[in-house]
Amino acid sequence: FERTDAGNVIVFGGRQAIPVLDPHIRYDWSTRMIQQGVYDALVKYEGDPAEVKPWLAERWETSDDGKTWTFHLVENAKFHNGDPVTAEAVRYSFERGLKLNKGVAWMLKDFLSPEGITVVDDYTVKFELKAPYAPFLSFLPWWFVVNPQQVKANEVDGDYGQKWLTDHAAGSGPFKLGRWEPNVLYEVISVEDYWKGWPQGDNRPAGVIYRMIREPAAQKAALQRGEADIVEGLTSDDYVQIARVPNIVIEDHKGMTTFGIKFNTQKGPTADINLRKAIAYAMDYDAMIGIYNGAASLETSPLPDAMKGHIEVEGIPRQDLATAKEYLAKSAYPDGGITLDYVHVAGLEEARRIGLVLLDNLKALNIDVNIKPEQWPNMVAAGASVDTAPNMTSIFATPISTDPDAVAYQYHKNSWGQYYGIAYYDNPDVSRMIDEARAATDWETRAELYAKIQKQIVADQPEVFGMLQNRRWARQDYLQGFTFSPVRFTGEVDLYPLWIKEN
Amino acid sequence: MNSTLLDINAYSLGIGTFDGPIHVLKDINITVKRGETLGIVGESGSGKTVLVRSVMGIGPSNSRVQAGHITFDGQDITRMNDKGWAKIRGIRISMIFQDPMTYLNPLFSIGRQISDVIAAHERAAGQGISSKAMRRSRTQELLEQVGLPAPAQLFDQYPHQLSGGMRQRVLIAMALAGKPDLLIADEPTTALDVTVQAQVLDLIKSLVKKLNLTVIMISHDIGAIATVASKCAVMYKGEIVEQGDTAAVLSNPQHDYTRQLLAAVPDIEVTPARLLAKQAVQDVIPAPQKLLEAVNLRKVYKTQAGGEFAAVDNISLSVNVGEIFGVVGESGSGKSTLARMLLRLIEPTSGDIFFEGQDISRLRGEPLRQIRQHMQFVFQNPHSALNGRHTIGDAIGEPLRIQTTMSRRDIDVRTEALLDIVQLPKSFRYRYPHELSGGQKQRVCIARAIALNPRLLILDEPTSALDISVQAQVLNFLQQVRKELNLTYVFISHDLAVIRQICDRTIVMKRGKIVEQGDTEQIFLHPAEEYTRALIESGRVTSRAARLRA
Amino acid sequence: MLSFTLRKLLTVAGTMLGIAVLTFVITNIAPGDPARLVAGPNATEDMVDTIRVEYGLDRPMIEQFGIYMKDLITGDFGTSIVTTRPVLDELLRYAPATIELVVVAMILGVALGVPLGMLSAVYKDGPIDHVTRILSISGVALPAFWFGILMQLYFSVDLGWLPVSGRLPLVTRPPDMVTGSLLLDALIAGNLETFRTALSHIILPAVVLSFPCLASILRVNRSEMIEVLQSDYITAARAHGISAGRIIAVYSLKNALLPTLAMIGLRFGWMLGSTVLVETVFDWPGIGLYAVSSALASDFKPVIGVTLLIGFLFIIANTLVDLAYAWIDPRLRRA
Amino acid sequence: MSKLDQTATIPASFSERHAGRIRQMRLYGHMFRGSFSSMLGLTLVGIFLILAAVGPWIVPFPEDTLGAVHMGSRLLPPSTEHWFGTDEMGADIFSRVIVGARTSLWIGIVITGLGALIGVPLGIIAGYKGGFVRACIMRLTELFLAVPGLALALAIVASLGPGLTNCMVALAIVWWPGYVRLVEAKTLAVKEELFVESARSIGAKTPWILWHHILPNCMSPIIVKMSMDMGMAILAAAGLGFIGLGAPPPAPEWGAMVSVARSYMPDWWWYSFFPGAAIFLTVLGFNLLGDGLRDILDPRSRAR
Ligand SMILES: Nc1ncnc2c1ncn2[C@@H]1O[C@H](COP(=O)(O)OP(=O)(O)OP(=O)(O)O)[C@@H](O)[C@H]1O
Ligand SMILES: Nc1ncnc2c1ncn2[C@@H]1O[C@H](COP(=O)(O)OP(=O)(O)OP(=O)(O)O)[C@@H](O)[C@H]1O
Ligand SMILES: [Mg+2]
Ligand SMILES: [Mg+2]
Ligand code: NI
Repeated sequence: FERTDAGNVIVFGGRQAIPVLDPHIRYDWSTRMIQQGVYDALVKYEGDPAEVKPWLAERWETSDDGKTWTFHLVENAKFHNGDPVTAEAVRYSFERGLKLNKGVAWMLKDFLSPEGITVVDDYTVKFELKAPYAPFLSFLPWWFVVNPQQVKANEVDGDYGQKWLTDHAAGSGPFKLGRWEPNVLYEVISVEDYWKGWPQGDNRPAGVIYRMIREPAAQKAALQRGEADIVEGLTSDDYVQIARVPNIVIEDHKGMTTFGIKFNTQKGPTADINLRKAIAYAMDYDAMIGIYNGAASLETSPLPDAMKGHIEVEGIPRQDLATAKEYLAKSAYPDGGITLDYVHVAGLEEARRIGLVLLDNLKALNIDVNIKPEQWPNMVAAGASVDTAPNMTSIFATPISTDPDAVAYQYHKNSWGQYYGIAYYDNPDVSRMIDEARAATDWETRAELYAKIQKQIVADQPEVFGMLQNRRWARQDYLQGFTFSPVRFTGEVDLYPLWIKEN
Repeated sequence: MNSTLLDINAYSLGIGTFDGPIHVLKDINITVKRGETLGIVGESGSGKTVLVRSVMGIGPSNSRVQAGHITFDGQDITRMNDKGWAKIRGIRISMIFQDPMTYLNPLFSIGRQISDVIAAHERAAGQGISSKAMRRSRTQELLEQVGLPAPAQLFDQYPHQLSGGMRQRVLIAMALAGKPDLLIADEPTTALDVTVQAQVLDLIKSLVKKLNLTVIMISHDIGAIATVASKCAVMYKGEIVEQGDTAAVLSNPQHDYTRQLLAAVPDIEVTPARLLAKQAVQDVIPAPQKLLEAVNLRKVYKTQAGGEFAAVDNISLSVNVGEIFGVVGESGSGKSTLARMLLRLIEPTSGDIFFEGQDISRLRGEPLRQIRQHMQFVFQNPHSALNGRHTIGDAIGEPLRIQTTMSRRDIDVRTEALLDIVQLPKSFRYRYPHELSGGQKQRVCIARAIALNPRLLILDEPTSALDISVQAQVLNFLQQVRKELNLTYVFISHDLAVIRQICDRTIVMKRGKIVEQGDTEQIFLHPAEEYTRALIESGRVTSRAARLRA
Repeated sequence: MLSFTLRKLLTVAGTMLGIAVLTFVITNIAPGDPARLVAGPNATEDMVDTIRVEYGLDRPMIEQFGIYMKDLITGDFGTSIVTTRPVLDELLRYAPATIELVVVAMILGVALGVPLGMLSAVYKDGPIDHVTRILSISGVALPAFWFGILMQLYFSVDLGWLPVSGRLPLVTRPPDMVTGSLLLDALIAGNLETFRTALSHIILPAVVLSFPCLASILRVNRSEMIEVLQSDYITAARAHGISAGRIIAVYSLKNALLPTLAMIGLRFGWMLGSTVLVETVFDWPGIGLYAVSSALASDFKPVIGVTLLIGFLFIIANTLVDLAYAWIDPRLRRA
Repeated sequence: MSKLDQTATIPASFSERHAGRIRQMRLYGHMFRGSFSSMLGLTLVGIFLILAAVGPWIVPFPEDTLGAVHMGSRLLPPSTEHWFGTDEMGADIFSRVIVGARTSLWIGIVITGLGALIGVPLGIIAGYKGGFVRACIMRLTELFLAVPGLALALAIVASLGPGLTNCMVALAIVWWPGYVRLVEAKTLAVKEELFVESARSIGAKTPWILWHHILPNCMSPIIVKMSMDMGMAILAAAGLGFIGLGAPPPAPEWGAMVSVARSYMPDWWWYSFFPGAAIFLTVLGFNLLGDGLRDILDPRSRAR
């Protein structure tokens, strides 16, 4: 950390830049981490298991048909420029998100139109959904509230202040923006009289600097030299190694990011379910855990463990060469002799290494694997059509809510063309059940449906179900207030409660 | 006053090479007394330059003295170190070089270079360095001394802004800066124009008198030696074969090589025997038949400054079958340009060329290639006219491979026959050009040119890059071949003695124009132009020196 | 003179246009889908389309090309999809860091390369010659990225002498921007402490970047020096009694410097290119880093912008070299 | 002409006929041996070529070069069993580095070969023809030279997608202008030589002159440049590999290895050290060799 006149400044070393801060446009982990610092939403995810906590909204009620949601706001919240956070600000923010049709819009746009949001009074706002939508609340933590006065003042050609909000903020959160040097560092400064107060009281840091350190080796060096207080993105082996260094603590928590090797279930050899099963049984699952040095757990269902409605599906494939060969014999390629493409995002180390494991394992089936690293945009472009979707694609998917729909919907036919729908999985039963579960307001009904869905998906094997990697950070032991919540993104940390304990 | 200044005693020098040491200088004995001028002649590569450079301590880097001493003014300088040289080099002994173009540093002004030399001398003398202004005036004084106009302006000029003659004068000024006891001049005039040569020689001669210098001068040109030097030494293959008073050596040569050398200098005064013979049978000559004719040829080049400059300006000529047609003129007068145009190697800006009555100035492609069989070119410099990466056999066979459909074997046979014609051993087929001497290379070039049995041969100063003794051989040989193969020659030269010996008709060129033309003998006996007279006069000096014994 | 300047300007403009066409074509051979990248992983097709329309990616390639060229002529380099900012702004933000790095590296390269080259030439084939040659060629052969990491580990992590990466310590406020170069700006502001820290940050990347350049400068200078030392005018200078030291330091150096200058011009462009690697290793926030991250995101307007900028700087550098040439070589001076 | 109708006499032996060539070669050999750095270069290149030729047959763990995974023996330090240690998948780094010589050699040959194949003819034509043709070619060349090679290659690979072939194509695209420039300058000089004019005067056509006279005389600098470029191309490809755009796994490519290994510094130093050192030594070898060749073949040529 850095000592300044105003107090201690916490340094976070991260590998990913923050090109656009606008909360309604971008929400990758580094961006969201700062957004969560400078903006407030109606509600916020906290704790492990994650729970939706009241934030700007102190309470809310739902109508019986599940279509109308009314939120009552706290009355002392104010934006950094002193304006109060009113119902109008909330309405405007949601309207902005929906109208811009970028970033977070996909979460609500099918169920909510800007007209459906009404200001009841200064501190009450009402949402009327087009249809009942059970996961509605679980998406709200991602919708931050901006100050309409400030945004409108900086509007250019009716762009809803997009240009301005790229590197400015109009929020009410615990931090306001400090220095903003793209690709170098991004600083936030704590707001002394934050309306919700500070959990660490007077220990509140003067601010946080998110510093770009791209190389893991440099990150590690920075951590060891005390130039960074917490870093993200070290290699698995580094975490093991650095854990032995005194004064350094590894945060290691079960996450919700699923990993699967998705088959193209419509075209090519992998359209053959027996081949898919054969591959799934040939895979060395322990090696997947080994790649993370044990900091991962195997998937027992398409849904991550921490998700509501998760069940452990029996008979999910584990390595068993005999079974693999049986399935292979039943397939159209009883002797193997084929080459399958395995595409992963270039630069994703773990995906590359799993590819190597796959290559090694499939030698037993006399199947050759062609590992192809691709840039993310190219990979997505190829995956957008069933004809160009590769035989196998490694996909990490992080659900943004604990609602099972967030993962289950990936197996709906509507997801075809999306990166997570790259398997082109087609089972009308499953699609129907997902739709039903979405609309149902009653949790019991939903839970039952999701159990069925999970079993059916495992039976159809549209992918090799991989593992859930743990979320890890390495931090100095004097950094206090670290909290974990599985719904957050990979590297994201809640900056709000952090503080430095000096001895 | 007549004390010995330089004494070279049984001096032998070897140069280490990949093949082992070669003995470049063998048992050299020379003494030079104060006030004397010694001339050294000898063929190319005989070791003249190495010898005089050894005297200055700037010989080849990998050379080793094998025996003998060099004593300068009583001091042994054979193996002196740099410190010792600092007091001698450039101060007591200084040197003028062969090529004024390359011996001046192009990046520094004339004045700067000379005053630096002055400063260096003052430093070496330990008197402290005089002020810039003083050096400047001293420099200008020197420049004036060597006869350069407007020294004040010249001071700030750069070498490229000067003509060759001026540069050589600057180099002389530089050499005189230290008021040397001994001045060495290594072929100070060979790179200069004939007319300028005489002036520079005169300058050296007058300086010798005025400053009471002791001079060693190397030259190819026996005329130059005879003009300047009182004593003379002849070098051959690293040895001094003969030395003594210039007049004595030239009038009564003892060594075979000296005799050969003198005999090889063509005599400008003698009416060639050929003409005497011809006069006898004058009436039988049939009406001349035109082989090549040029009408109003012009070649214009763009100059750097953007202007235009006619290298060849409206020249018309006609060459008859069987004759030798001469072209003379000083360097840069457009001789080579004209020759190239005649062969259509470069495009004339305007004008027409007729070969055997056919207009070839508009020919292109295949017909042009065909016509090339009949007219061939021998270039000025045999050293670069042969591709170093082809064997001699390849070089001679090349025209056959291009122009005929002969088989590989036939070409080999013909190549050997051609080698025979140019009097070279057949085994030369497998050699590379760098393994041949200049004269041999020129013969290869001729063999190559006559391979296709052409009717016309254009020879662009075929001997100017060769030693005099070799020149004589090549000239003889050319005349022989002409008779055998019935050729017509266009012969370009700046040496009037040669022209007179072999050419029937001649044109004299100056700045791209014909200033005089007609029967060769006529031009010699009654030159109409001042320019022609100057050319003839400078040729006479050499001839006269060579004919001393006659 | 005017027409000369005009012609020069025209050729520069022509080259720039050429580079723009070239890079545009190359980057669009097999276009990725940057819109998807920025739309986020869960975006629906119509959301991606929103972005495509906003950035004109939905139009036919030819039309995109036309629009880009038209904008370019008015000085508009387009907008980066990833950062949503005008490319020109970003170039102006990142270029000073790169230029500073390259210039410092170039100074290092010249300051070491020229004397070492001279030394090597003077003691040709001696032990000094061999040592400097092998060392210098090692400079060319060292993979910059690997060497950079090694230096980082040794000087920063092991010895702790120099910072690992970046341009300034975190809490140091950069001096007021005047030239964009932190070193100069710190000096202008009279802030010696900032200057010192900025210098300590630039040392490692500059050394890594300068190594190959040092090597080629050394090599050219050496071979030129050898050639010049054998030339006739140096022989003449020796014969006229000018001392060996002066011959080497004044006469030969100036002549040998001409081709070295040309090499410096060439190397300048090369260096600008290889900042791509060095900036990645040292987190140097310059245009190299910007180009890499944009290229990896298939965001090609910045890549074209960077290429144009580097091309432009390269041309400028070579024009300067030409001027220096004319200044040194009187033969090139026109009345 | 009867005296010409003889058969050609053939001298006794090969060595007699080629005495000149042989002496020249001996001279080259002598000069080369005399230079320590040239010999070092030759040795390094020799070792590299041998490894590239027989690598897969001499390495202790050939299967590791094809992507074998041994999760039990990850990141072992150098030992008698694993000379260079093992990598993060438990593969033997020694085997992978040795076999990587092949990939690198292939990269070097393809890039310089393609570069020369495109550049040399263009350069010769530009230099010989002059005029409009030359203006066109040289304009294009200058254009390419003004663009930073690595940045352009980066853009090409990013656009085509990573992979060895794309990487080589990209580098070849930025590589040829160097040859055009070199050959053009040389051709301009050679063109002025008398022997070219002499060939024209005997009626040789342009292709003949280019092939028999110009090209052989341009060969020395081309050979020197190609030797140097082998090294530089390997280095450039490794640079792309480092950014993540090089050979895909499991191909043992040095740049890609260093790229992966860099995150394992410094605790597992051997992982990046050995492939890095292999790049370094190879490039060093080719550069020293090129430098030595330049000294004997082309002493007067300017660098580059
Ligand atoms: N540095 C050197 N290395 C090897 N051989 C040399 C060297 N310098 C001169 N020679 C050889 O020494 C011999 C004498 O050369 P030198 O230059 O003295 O001849 P020269 O009489 O001056 O000829 P020219 O009239 O052509 O100037 C030649 O055979 C030449 O090849
Ligand atoms: N390609 C060219 N471009 C411009 N000027 C040229 C060119 N070739 C020749 N010249 C000029 O034309 C003039 C005549 O040259 P040319 O070579 O014909 O002279 P020359 O009489 O053969 O001289 P020398 O006796 O030196 O061979 C010279 O001033 C020369 O500088
Ligand atoms: Mg000589
Ligand atoms: Mg001529
Ligand atoms: Ni016959």
